[in-house]
Amino acid sequence: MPEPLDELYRDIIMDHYRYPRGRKKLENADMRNEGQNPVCGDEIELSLKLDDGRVDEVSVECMGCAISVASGSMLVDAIKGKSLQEVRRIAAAVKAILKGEPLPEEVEMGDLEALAGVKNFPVRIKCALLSWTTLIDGIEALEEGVVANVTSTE
Amino acid sequence: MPEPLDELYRDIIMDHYRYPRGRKKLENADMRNEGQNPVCGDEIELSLKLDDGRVDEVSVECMGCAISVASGSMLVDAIKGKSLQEVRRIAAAVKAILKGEPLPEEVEMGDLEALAGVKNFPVRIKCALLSWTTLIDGIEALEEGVVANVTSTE
Amino acid sequence: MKVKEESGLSIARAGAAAGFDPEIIKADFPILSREVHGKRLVYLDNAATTQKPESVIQALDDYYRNHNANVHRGIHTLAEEATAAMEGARQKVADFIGGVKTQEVIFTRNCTEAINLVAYSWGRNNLGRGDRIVLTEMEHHANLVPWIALAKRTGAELRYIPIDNDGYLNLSDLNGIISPATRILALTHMSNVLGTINPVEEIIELAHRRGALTLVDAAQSIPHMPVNVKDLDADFVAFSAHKMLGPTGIGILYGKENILNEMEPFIYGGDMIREVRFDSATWNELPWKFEGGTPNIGGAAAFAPALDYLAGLGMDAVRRHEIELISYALDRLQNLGSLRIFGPSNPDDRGGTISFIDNEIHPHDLATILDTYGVAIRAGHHCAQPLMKRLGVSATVRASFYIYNTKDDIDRLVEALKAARRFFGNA
Amino acid sequence: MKVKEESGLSIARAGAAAGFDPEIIKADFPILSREVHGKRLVYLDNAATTQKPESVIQALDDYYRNHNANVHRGIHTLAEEATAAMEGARQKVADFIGGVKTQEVIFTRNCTEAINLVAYSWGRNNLGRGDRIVLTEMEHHANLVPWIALAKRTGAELRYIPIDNDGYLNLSDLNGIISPATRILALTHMSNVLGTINPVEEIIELAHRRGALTLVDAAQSIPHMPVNVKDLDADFVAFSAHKMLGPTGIGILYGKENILNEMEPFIYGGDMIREVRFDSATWNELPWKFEGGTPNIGGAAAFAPALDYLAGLGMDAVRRHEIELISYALDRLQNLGSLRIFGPSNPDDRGGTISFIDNEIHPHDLATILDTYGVAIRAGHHCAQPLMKRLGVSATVRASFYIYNTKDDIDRLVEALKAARRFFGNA
Ligand SMILES: Cc1ncc(COP(=O)(O)O)c(C=O)c1O
Ligand SMILES: Cc1ncc(COP(=O)(O)O)c(C=O)c1O
Repeated sequence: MPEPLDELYRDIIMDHYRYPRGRKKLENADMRNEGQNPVCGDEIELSLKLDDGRVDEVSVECMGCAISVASGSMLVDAIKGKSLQEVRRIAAAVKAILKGEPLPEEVEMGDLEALAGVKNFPVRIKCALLSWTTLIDGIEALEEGVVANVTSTE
Repeated sequence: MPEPLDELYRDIIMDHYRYPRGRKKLENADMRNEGQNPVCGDEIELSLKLDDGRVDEVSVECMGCAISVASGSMLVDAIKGKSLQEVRRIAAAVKAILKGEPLPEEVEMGDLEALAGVKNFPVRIKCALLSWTTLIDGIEALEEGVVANVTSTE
Repeated sequence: MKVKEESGLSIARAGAAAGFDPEIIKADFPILSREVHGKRLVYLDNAATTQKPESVIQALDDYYRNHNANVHRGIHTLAEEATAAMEGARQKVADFIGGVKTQEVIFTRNCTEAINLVAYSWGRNNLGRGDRIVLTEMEHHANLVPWIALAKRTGAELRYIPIDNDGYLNLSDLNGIISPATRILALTHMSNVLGTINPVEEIIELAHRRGALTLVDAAQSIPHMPVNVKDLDADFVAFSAHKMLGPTGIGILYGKENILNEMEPFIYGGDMIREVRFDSATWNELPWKFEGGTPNIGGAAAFAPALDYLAGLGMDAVRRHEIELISYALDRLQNLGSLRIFGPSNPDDRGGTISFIDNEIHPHDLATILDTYGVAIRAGHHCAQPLMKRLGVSATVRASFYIYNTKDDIDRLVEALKAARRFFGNA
Repeated sequence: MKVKEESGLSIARAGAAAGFDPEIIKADFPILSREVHGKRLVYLDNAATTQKPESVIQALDDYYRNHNANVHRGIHTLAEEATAAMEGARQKVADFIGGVKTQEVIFTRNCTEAINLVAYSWGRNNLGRGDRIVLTEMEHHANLVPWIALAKRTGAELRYIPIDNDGYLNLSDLNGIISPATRILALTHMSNVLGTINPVEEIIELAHRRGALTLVDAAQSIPHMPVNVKDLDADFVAFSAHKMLGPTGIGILYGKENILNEMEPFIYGGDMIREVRFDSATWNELPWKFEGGTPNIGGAAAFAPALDYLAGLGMDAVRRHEIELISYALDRLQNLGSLRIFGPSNPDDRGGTISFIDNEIHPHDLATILDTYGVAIRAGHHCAQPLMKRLGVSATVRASFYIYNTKDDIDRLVEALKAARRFFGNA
């Protein structure tokens, strides 16, 4: 198997792809956002329940490739229990990883580090970003008082 | 002076350009047609009086370059006294000259032979043709019962 | 302008004489000797755009190096040469599609713009509430979205000829769908997803009997098989140069002269006018009436040798070659056992474009993996989202062939698909 | 895709360092060493289209030889490279015109199509009876006919800012012309006939105070002088690549993001959509919302080195060079005594484009005669028929300069004009 592929489809990614976390729909979500990538047809539905300003429950239903599904699944693990500010920091760190930029020290990435291999596949970066963009847009809409939203990324 | 230019602007052409024939407007023309070349802005107004199926009087007012003015002026001389069928034959012969094709034997061209130099200047062929196209279109319209018309050539 | 007809063609012509030999043709396409990820490029994305032979690349070069000028309005030598190059290309197009008049050949940016031209110039002035536009379920967005927008604008109604599960048009209710209210029928000659070749002549005939105009999206047919526009009897035919060896940025709208004459212009500006006053304008003659502004002159000049190249091979031979490739590809892909393949299974009914999905690997992942093996295919909705929904998928993988593809290329595709399976199975 | 920035530029850069040297620049343009009728070509038809430097010709070649693929939708390596070439070119355009956002840079076929885009997408949805469109008497048909057609369609009224006898805009009644009913002001930055550079900032400011949108036809300004689109504060700016060293078939519409966002799309089809259903569609983000269908990818890729070339010279230096040439040309042409020269006599107020007529020789005859001397100029109405009427002529001769022109070229023009006089005087 060619080497960059091994880097892209690391075991952690494949595991999240095969067994995505947090697929259960949330009733009465505090935030719900749909994302789609019009270029490739990937679609995602993402909801959050908040508790005292922190992420209590997360649901991600993603119809897409291994990268977008795995990224969405890792998102579920990564943001649970975090404040919205921490969530934004993690999202920024994910972007940094995907662009191959240095990580801000304080953020602890866990499985998300596995996304590093994507940076060698520029056209796949949007796959990895879809869930995160959908998340951040949803949070921003929430802060403006909107609960359900639609995000499109190019 | 470069040689092809001498061929284009032969003395006969320059003479017709400087002293164009038949500029006098005709009252009660049997056929009137306006022609214009939208690409270059040349304009012509052409009228005929017929007598017993033959061209009795011709008027050509041409606003344009030396070639279009000269061609229009030579037209006046060339078609006077001719039947409409002969007029068509002359027009066809002019086209042949401009394309460098062999002339039909029977047509007697007179000054019109001087247009032969135009064939080496393809973009100027429409200048030489403007009056002739306007003439033929006008005759065709006349045969369909129209007296005044507008022709545009590209 | 002397287009170097001979230079790029000689090899292929020799090939054609000795029978159609894609290996020899390949040598005329510089990009095909390129490597991708250390492997010889296998280019199977021809439905998106084709590669260009040496003669086309050289014609572009020659145009800008020796003849470049603006057209039509110029008297100087370069302007004359540029005009000759462009009008010469128009003549070649007219000949290539069956000997139509040059007035009927309009240069646009691409197939998409050609269809928009009709939707705007004819559609917006001729459609209203109660009128019907008929399309099919297998249209590319280019022949879908302009009509959706037009329907919204005018109040006209959209109706679709459905497809059956084998990827053919279902013509059983054609009489009902192409009702007397139908003002235009617009359909693809060959599906860019399913590969299906539609019986357009027959459908056009019915539409004409109903008094409707007809437009054929020939983006996928004219590059791949003999098409005589007069035989089709379509009122409009649209296609793109870049899908038939030509450069990007140039497309064609063929339209019947009398219909084009009745239509409003589309793009207003220089070259398309007869006379302009401060408060009114009158239009130039066909085809220039529809070509406002400086055209893609270099693109037209370089499209001419593309047409020469295809004519040199013969479109019958091109079609035969593609049937051979599809037959082989269908066989080999079916044998993999892991794919769902869309479209007709009879090679005679389809072009050299095959869409499929792997039951376990998403099309994008497949595309990435294949790319690392040097195999270029396309994954996605192929600008046919409604068709994707109809097929019950969000995306497919699409391999599409052209004159320079070989059975060996298909073997490389199959090997890469197998490797992907191994990889996704064990990773 | 690695655009070969250095190759074509090195010579010119060296020249720029040593001061702006058109002789050195000339060497970068292969066509300029061509002969016409046995004489070295003197190309003075730059307002129609400019010639292309080696780097642009090579970028086209490189694109088709090494990277060609369709953009945006592709995952394979070539598609990625083609997309990078195209989006890289967009970034260069955004930088070149003053650092705007790439979302605000839309690729069209040419300047004409860019203006039509606004007239259709904004105009047809926002104008009605009682609304006013303001233009000037010196507009090119590209910025005239779309508005005439729009006015006819919507019932809006057209008004013109007049010109005075020196070829300047007469702004004395500007307040009356740009009435509160004015919805859009569209005017040229530099006249392609008179050479006049208009005070667009000031006029735009007034129009904005009246609540009107503004469009600047920058086809003749952006190629020839520093233009910062943000400083102009125009809502739309349109221009063509082929008039600034780039290939044919590619133009630019700059538009303010918020205004573009509010507008309907223009060309409907692939790539410009977000989601398509059988009965509805939603639009992609800027700039792609306005770029339906396969774009002129090769053209965009080759436009990038054109911008590099100009940026390498510096637009201030380009402008200074042209002022020098006009000053010289005005002098020499005036001295001939036989010409009527149009436009401002102060070189600071005009670009490097001079129109004139000979009192005795028709412009076409002059063009033909000059061509036999190897001098390429344009004769005709220059797509500005209403202006021609205003000037009381049916056609003019136009000489227009660019970076590679020299005083020697102007001497050649003057000698040829003299010879024409001799010829028409004695023939
Ligand atoms: C069937 C069909 N129609 C139209 C198009 C649009 O072609 P273009 O993008 O060149 O306008 C395509 C290609 O993408 C196509 O496959
Ligand atoms: C002032 C002006 N506007 C618009 C245009 C139209 O440019 P294009 O033909 O490239 O669309 C031109 C060039 O002919 C021009 O000089």
